[in-house]
Amino acid sequence: MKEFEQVVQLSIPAKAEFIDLARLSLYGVAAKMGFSYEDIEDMKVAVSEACNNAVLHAYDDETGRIDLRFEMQPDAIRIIVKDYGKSFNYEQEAKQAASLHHQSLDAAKIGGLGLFMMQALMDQVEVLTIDGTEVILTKFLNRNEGEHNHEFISSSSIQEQP
Amino acid sequence: MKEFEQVVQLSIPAKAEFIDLARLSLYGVAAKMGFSYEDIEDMKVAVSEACNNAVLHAYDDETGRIDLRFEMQPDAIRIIVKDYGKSFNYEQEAKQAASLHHQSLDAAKIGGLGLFMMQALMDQVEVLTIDGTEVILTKFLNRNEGEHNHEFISSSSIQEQP
Amino acid sequence: MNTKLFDVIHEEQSDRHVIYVKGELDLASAEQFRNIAEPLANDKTKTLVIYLKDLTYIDSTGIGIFVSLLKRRQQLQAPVLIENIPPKIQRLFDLTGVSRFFAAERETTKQKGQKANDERV
Amino acid sequence: MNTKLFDVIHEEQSDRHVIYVKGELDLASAEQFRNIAEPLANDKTKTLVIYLKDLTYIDSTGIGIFVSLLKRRQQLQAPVLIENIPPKIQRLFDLTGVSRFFAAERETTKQKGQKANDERV
Ligand SMILES: Nc1ncnc2c1ncn2[C@@H]1O[C@H](COP(=O)(O)OP(=O)(O)O)[C@@H](O)[C@H]1O
Ligand SMILES: Nc1ncnc2c1ncn2[C@@H]1O[C@H](COP(=O)(O)OP(=O)(O)O)[C@@H](O)[C@H]1O
Repeated sequence: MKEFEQVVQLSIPAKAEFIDLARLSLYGVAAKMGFSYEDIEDMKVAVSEACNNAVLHAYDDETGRIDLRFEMQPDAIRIIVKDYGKSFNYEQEAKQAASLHHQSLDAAKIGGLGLFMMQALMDQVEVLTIDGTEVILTKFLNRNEGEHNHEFISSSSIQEQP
Repeated sequence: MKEFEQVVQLSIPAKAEFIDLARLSLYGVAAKMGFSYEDIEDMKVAVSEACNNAVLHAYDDETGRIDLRFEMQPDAIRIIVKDYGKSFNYEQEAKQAASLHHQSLDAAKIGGLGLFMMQALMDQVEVLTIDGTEVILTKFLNRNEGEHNHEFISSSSIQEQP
Repeated sequence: MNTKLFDVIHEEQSDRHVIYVKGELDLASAEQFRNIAEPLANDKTKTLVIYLKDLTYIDSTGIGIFVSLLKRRQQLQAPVLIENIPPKIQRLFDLTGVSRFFAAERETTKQKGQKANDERV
Repeated sequence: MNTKLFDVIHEEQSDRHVIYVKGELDLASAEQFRNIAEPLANDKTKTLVIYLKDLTYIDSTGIGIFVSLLKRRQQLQAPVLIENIPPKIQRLFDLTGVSRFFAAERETTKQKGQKANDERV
């Protein structure tokens, strides 16, 4: 593969049952780039969080779409998750994004973990809120690790599991 | 999932090393629709043949793209594989599409199996050659089979294989 | 639809409800899990055991459900055990801070004299 | 690039070259397979064995390579054995008609007194 940028795009209906396709494509792209198993697992969650938000918060009806763009850079992957729904105040929500580490169980707020997890699991998270929401997730390739994690993994072998 | 049409789109560089992503997405979509293991394997080959042709015959340089469109209909999947490269005479090539059943080994022509396999593995193959090539592959859902073939298959579990 | 990416099985024993959670617990499967787990969490006469050995994926949606189940059990002062957590799931529980609540719950159940539960993975 | 969707291993024995083909043999991996298999196919002093137990995917690209390897062996009048073909790969060999050529080759090698090869899968 050439060192210039390669782009893979996926477009799915903004419905919960399609989000697994985003994970599947992310897996394919990230494994191709040589990301470690653990990094891929982290990115799967981050991408799903961005898709969850598009499904839950962006659209009022069932006809919206989510466009994903996987940019394979020499030393990083950039994943852009775009919806065309209503916007929100990212700065404000980002400030409130927090884990449950300092909360007691009875006070723990359910929800609000999505942005926190994206931030915790990726190297960089940017959010643009023009014409919907665009979440830009970046993870850098650490070339020293994970070189042996993806042997003989294929969409064929998936299906042969019990 | 609603019974109206659901569409998933994937766009990849027209290079050999990206075709596995087409298979991965096809797998995700077709498993969701309830296609049997065998039908999915057949469709993987047919879709790859269409992508192979786009990579091998459509473009002169390395910058072309392949757009895939998976249309999930209530009783069928339609997969559209589109390139924007040079066209060809489909009617003529289709007539020559043949297996090796009636050829001797020393006379067997290597190549030319792609269209034959698409036709043999799908229920319907249409080819449009306007502004590049558009291959439309259709497979009908047989609702009586394959209901138990896709338990706990996930992009997570793929990675846990040895 | 036939994507069996997820399954949840309930097993009722004399002193406990065991819920086996398998596959990917995401936004698509959350409701199925909630529908089974919530009524069982309301039964304070039995220990609630959630068995996660075959859980392959979780995100904030699933973690949110765990938090609300733990809350409910705390309100009822009824024991709950989360068992056989795969390492990659544990990582996310630790990252988000929910594992603290599991530990707290475990302490509570131990104080109440529940017999220690099998934690081998 | 690190997608190890494919691997091919050559093992040289006293009387044969064994090629183990693993994973997905597609347009992306075709060259790697061809680079290893073609020189070995040219060695008429040894039987060529292609072992397919772990082959998970093949399409016309891979089938084309098999046809050209078989052709080459026929020209050299040298034996070739395709072994442990998984059912879903066999289906495609049958569909395209190449399995006829394997059978023919096997007949030839048997006539030549080669010992029958292990075909257990
Ligand atoms: N794609 C989006 N479109 C509209 N609003 C969004 C989007 N993503 C996030 N938000 C807003 O930001 C808030 C915080 O998001 P998040 O941290 O993921 O938590 P949660 O989704 O559980 O509320 C959401 O409640 C929502 O109001
Ligand atoms: N997407 C395409 N763009 C341009 N030409 C094509 C395309 N697909 C097929 N063709 C033409 O049709 C011929 C037959 O295709 P096929 O049966 O797949 O066999 P093969 O690719 O092995 O030649 C090709 O050789 C090529 O000339």
